[in-house]
Amino acid sequence: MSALILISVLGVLVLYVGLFGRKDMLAPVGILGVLGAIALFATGWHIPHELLGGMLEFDGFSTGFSLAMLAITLLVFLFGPDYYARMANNVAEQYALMLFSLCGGILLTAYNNMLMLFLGIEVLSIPLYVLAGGKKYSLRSNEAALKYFLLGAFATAFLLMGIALLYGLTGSFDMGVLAKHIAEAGTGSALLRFGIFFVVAGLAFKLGAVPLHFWVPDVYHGAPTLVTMFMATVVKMAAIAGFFRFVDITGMPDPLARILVLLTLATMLVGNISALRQTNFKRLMAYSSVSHAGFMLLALLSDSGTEAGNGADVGRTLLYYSFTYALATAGLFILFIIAKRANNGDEHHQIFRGLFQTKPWLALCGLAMLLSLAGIPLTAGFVAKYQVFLLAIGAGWLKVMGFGVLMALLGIYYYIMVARELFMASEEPVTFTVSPLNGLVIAACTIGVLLLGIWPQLVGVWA
Amino acid sequence: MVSTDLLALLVPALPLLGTLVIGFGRKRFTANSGGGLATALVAGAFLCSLLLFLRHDGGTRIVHLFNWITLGDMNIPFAFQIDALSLWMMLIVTGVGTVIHAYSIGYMHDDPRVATFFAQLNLFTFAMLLLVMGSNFLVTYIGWEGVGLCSYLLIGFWYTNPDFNYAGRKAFVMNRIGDMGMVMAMVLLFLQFGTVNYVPVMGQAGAMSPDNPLIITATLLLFLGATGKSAQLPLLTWLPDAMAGPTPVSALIHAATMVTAGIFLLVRSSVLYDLAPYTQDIVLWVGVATALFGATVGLFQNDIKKVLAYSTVSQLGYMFAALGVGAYSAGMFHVTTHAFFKALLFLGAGSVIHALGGEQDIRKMGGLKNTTKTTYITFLVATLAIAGIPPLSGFFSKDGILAHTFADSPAAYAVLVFAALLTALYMFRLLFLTFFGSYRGTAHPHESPKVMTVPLVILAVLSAVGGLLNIPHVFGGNEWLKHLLATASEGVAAEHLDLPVSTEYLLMASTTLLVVLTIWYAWTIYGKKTTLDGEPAGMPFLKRLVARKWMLDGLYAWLVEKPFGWLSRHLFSFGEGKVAVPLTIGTGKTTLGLGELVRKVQSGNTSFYLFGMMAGVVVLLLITLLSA
Amino acid sequence: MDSLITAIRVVPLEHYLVLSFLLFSIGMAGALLRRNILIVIMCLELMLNSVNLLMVAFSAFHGDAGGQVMVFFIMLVAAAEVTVGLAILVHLKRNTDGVDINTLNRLKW
Amino acid sequence: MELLALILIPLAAASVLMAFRPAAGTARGLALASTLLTFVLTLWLWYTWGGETVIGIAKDWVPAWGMRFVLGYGGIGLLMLLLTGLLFPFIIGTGYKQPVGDAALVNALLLFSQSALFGVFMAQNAFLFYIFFELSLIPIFFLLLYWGGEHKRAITIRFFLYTLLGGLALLFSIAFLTLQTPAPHSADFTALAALDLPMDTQLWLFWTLFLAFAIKMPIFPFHSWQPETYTMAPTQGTMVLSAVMGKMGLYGIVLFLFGIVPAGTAHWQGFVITLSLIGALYAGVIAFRQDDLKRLVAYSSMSHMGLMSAALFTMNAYGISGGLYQALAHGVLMVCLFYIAGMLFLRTGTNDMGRMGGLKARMPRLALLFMLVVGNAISMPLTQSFPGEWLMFNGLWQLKPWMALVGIPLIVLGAVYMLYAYQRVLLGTPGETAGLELHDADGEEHFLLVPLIAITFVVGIFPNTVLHLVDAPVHQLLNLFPPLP
Repeated sequence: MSALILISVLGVLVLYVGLFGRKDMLAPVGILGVLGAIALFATGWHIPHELLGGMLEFDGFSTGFSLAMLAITLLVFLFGPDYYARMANNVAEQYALMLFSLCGGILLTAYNNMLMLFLGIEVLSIPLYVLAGGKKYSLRSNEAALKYFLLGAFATAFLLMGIALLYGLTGSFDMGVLAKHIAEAGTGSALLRFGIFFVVAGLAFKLGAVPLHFWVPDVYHGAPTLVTMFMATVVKMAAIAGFFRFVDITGMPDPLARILVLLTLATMLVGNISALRQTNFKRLMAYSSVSHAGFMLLALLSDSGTEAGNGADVGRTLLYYSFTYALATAGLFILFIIAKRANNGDEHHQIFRGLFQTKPWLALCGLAMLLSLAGIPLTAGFVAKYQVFLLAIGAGWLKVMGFGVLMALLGIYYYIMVARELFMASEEPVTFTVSPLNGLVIAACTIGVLLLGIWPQLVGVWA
Repeated sequence: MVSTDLLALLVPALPLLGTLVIGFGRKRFTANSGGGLATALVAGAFLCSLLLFLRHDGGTRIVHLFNWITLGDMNIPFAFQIDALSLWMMLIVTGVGTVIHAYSIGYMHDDPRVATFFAQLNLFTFAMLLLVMGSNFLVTYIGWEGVGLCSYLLIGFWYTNPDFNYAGRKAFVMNRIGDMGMVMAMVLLFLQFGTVNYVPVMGQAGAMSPDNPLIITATLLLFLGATGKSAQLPLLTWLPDAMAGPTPVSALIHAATMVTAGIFLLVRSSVLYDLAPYTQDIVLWVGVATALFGATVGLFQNDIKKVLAYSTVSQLGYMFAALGVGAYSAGMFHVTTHAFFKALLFLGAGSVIHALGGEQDIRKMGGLKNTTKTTYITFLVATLAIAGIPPLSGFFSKDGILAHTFADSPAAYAVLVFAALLTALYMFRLLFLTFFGSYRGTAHPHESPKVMTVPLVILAVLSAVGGLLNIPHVFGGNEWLKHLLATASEGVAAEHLDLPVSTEYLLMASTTLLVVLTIWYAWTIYGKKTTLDGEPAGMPFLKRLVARKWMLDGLYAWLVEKPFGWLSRHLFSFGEGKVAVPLTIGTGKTTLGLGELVRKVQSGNTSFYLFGMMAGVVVLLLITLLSA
Repeated sequence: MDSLITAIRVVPLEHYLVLSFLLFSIGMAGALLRRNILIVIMCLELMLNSVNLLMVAFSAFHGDAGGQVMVFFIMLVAAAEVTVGLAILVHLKRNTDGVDINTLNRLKW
Repeated sequence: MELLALILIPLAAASVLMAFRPAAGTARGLALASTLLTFVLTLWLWYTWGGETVIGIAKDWVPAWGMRFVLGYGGIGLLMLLLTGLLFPFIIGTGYKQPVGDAALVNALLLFSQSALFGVFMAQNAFLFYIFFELSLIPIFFLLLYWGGEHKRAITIRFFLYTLLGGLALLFSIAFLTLQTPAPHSADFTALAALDLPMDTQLWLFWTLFLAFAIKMPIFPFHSWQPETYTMAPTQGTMVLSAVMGKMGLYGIVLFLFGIVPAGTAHWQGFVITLSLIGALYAGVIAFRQDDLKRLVAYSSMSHMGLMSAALFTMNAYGISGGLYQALAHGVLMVCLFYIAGMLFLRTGTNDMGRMGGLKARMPRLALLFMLVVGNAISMPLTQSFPGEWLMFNGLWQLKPWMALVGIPLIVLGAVYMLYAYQRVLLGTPGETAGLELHDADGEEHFLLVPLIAITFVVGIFPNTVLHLVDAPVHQLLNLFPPLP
């Protein structure tokens, strides 16, 4: 709780700092605050506690996820000053909104009550609508924001409808009650089916699962790259966390399983296939995020509730997966921004050409992160996928899993295409300028990816 | 006193040594030094063999060198088997080999790559010795393949000529076709008996009942190998082409030694063949057919070496016929005498070619008996020998075969006699056209140097008196060679010829008479020719057919070579080009195309997105509800 | 208060359900079909409010206040959402004078 | 410890090359030194090997999923280690006369792959095996991408994806197998071999496993990546691929299929052997009409591989031993052939045999070397290839005579295309190459080829030196197999 408050207060604080025009202080304050929050969470480690009369429940899972999201936010902030260097004013808002959105994310990792679920999602989303439109005078930015808003609101409606129905069934917003009801009354009633269905639809939207993925490519494409990066990482993690909590507490009743299978298959297929011929890096990353959502769903699919079964493992896997995915993605986005600047604003993946010739180590970092996304051994991405495979097989989803393997192969294709660019010579000489700090961030991501790949327990140690 | 094992080791070691020394020092060796060394080494091998032979006590001695292939219960030693049979072959190989080596010094004197030639010739001798000395099928197979390779190299010795290269390749590949049988037979025998050593294999096989499928299969497969090596139907067309090689090569490899490997192999495994009458019949008739084939085609050849080549083919046919009727000793005897007179014939031919500066067409020869006297006389001796005029060696050996065949199958006998007459005919045609009449060429004939003529003389003597080795009882002989070989080969020991003496006399007399008549006939046609216009046009069909070698080459080209080339081309252009690779690439391209398609769904239109979301949700809803 | 609840309970629950579904569908249809973004936003509001209706009905029938609390939250959040939405819309209007939803098609494929 | 060294030495050398990018000479020297060091190490392992399975190092990695870092070797693994150790110095040495590109980079990549290959052949844990299995691929990917021939980009991607498809299938199977082991799960081969899987599982598991190795070797009809990759890859890359990496397939078959799903293997045996033999003949026939020397060698390699896998799947002592023995012979052969192809390319600037011919007159020594190698290629007795072939045919006949009879034409085909190639390249009269200034094989080239050819003959005359490696292990293996129907 204290951490939650700290973060929201921090947001306000940042706004004030901005008010006093201390642009240079924004990032440091933010970073300090985030570090503080991390510290608070770290102290609250291993101590499950409830808040707001059980509406929020901070257990190992939510703590771990919150920490991971904070860590990624830290990376974003570290890169922030560089990115916003050219932006004259309203920089404070950017940081503040990210922090607010982060609060929503943390709510999603810990909610125990559908009211909190709803609030979490909204608190997470609304700042993002604004952030997506961060470049006031860029049409693409506006369009992205508006699309995101419209589609988001639409999905919210679904979510709410679902919540309402479930409420109608149990007469309470408490997940525990719902779980108990399912356990006792079974899954017969139409209210339950519809309710679960609509809630899942709402969650799937945030996660960017097919068929509710339409916003992902456009918004990722249109939003300012740093925001895209934030969405692709922190928001993703929050969404999967929220999704997991819902599935886990309800203990995967049978209609839910059926929906999830379809979602999983569709997401893996569409996400990977659409990425094949994508040459705009931001959109490529968007599709890649969809496809990874698919793999996370596969893990989720194998969940059979914490009480009954492997919930804890699934949670661990999801955390590992989303965190490593976020690390690699964050690093790549920073690399992308650097390359984009070097090629005056071009966003196609050819902009990476010549990197190996001029900055070999940077290229190697990029390679490592791409391979991680592709799931090649000795990278975290590989271990993550392997865990997912293990879960899926353990839960007996052999065929779905076989399909997943094929899709993973497609995935490798488009990541390798980018990797290939990294190592090709560019037609005309390009100069990539990397500030030490950025280099540090990228290196951090790479090291993280490799370290977690070689020593996976690093994440698995909690709970 | 050198131990027997060491001697046995020396026999193949000396030629090998020659190969290495001459081969690596080929820049330094001249014809004389290199040739001299090579000859000396082979002569040394001959002496060793001779020593071994003299020491030979009629037993079988296994000289075990080391374990070659050992795996689990498989143990294949690298060992030599010293017994009468191998000793006899060693003597032939090294003896004739020595003579031909010496001859080559003169014949190849001016060739720039003479050292290489001798290295390869020595290598051949080495391989041939392994072949005959091996104590098991695999060691024999080493030599078997080795001689094949050497013959490939030596046929294509003048490698700038594509035809020669082709001939070499043809020889090797046809041998390989035979080798398939050889290998399979070895595998079969090994899996049956758990060993490939001759002694135990023959021992165990001897205990088996005759006509059992295993033995028949094995013998047939072995015979396939033999047909390849010994140029029997249907695998014989390589031998005439092999004449592309230098003449000494033709003499050594394609007349005296390598081509008799098949006969050797069958004699080695005579036990098996005695157990498989079916196979024996096949061997007999293949031999007979080949004998006839060679003789007929030989009639129409105008290249002096080609004539001899086909004659070789037909003589080999005789030998197989002998094996077919179980007359192993007769076969071996003919191998021996044939080695003498056919080597002599080739060397004589070589001498003639040498004398005419490379001319090989007998239509451009004639009247050489005055200019090249030694060659002429020796050649005459050989011709008489091969024609089977008593008391020359050929008479005895051929007669042995005929007698046995008559006892076993008169039909085969008739054909063989006919072939014998043809032999006389084409041989004397050759002789007359070459040495009689008047010279039709343009070169300036001159007798060859001593180094070439001396070998001729030696061989002439051998061809003349070689018959003494195995004089049949009817002449009060004791069939020395047969008794010798009987110690080594149960097959020979089991031989028996039950013909009344009178019949035998009759056969010999009649055959000889017919032959003499044939010779006279040949004289009338070819004896006094001064000019020669090729065969008269409008030959009858049969004649044309024979002149074209019974279309055998065409048959192969049509049945094997063309289809194979076609297959190869089309498997590549179709199988790979149209199926395998496109399938892979196609899969990839389709997937990519699909990706392009799916990507286009992202139309950018918000209403459409909203609709899509709703539609998707509804579809999901329906599916989940319906599947419930 | 109780009277209100009893008044609500006069109408059977199904009717509320159906009604709110109808509203929801109308809203959805509008959101899909209308060109003018303002109207689309209104339709979205309509969808949310249909949910509110449902919530209230349920809370009445369950005799549980939670539902009504939720309704307040929904209104709140919806207000915030719309504010943001409108702000963005204003920007769009500035940059491209027009609120036609079909103008939003720069980002595609 | 020395096992770890085998992996670390090349890795260290490669890292040094990557980091400091020394000049060509230094780079090659360093690479050569490290490979020679590893070679000596493998020889030492051979010398000290007592005939049992040695476990050098065993550390927990991720116990939860049965991932353990276990290195060790039995006779079969040792054979493969020897192969890798023996061939890499020569492959590196190739770079002296036939440089590929930036020496430091190329050698670094080669060393990376060597390190990974050592890992593959020493891994005693399926998961570890898989990791090395995939890692060995990545260096080749770059070799191809940077220094491949025409269409290199497309070919690289195709090759990479095709092989990865197999890899993923393997991963899938490993994951499945691991979960079958009693908790706490273990992916150690010992644990997996102890599994007694139900027949129906084995039936499909066989294919998911086999796919990986069939693609690696490659076996018809999974070969379509191979010819063009071998043809277009830089010589050294091709050598690694054909001489060593293909053997991962054979090794994997023995390790996984025989060790873990013997019943399934026995069930599919006939089918797979038929496939392999068809492929062998198919490739042999195709090789005859090739104009591009490298492509011809590629097809000949495929033909040999087909025979080897057929022999392995006979699942009897002769077949398996023969196949494994032949793996070594084939490795040496491939290096020789591709090196000679490289020498010819260096001089004539082409791989097209139609444009060569008549070279023997000007390059007698090269001709001699080529002839000796050809002798090995057509498995003349007393060369390395013969005992292997003899054993393999024994194995095939022992299983089903017709299999041997179908396979035996290979000895003719081999002679046909090899001698034809020899003739087209060296014999006859000079064609378009007449004008070229050609120099005969020089000292360095002899320095590289002669030892290899010497090995061919030494092993051909004393094959037991190699056979005794596989003898005992193969017989242990045979005990696993269900009685054949």
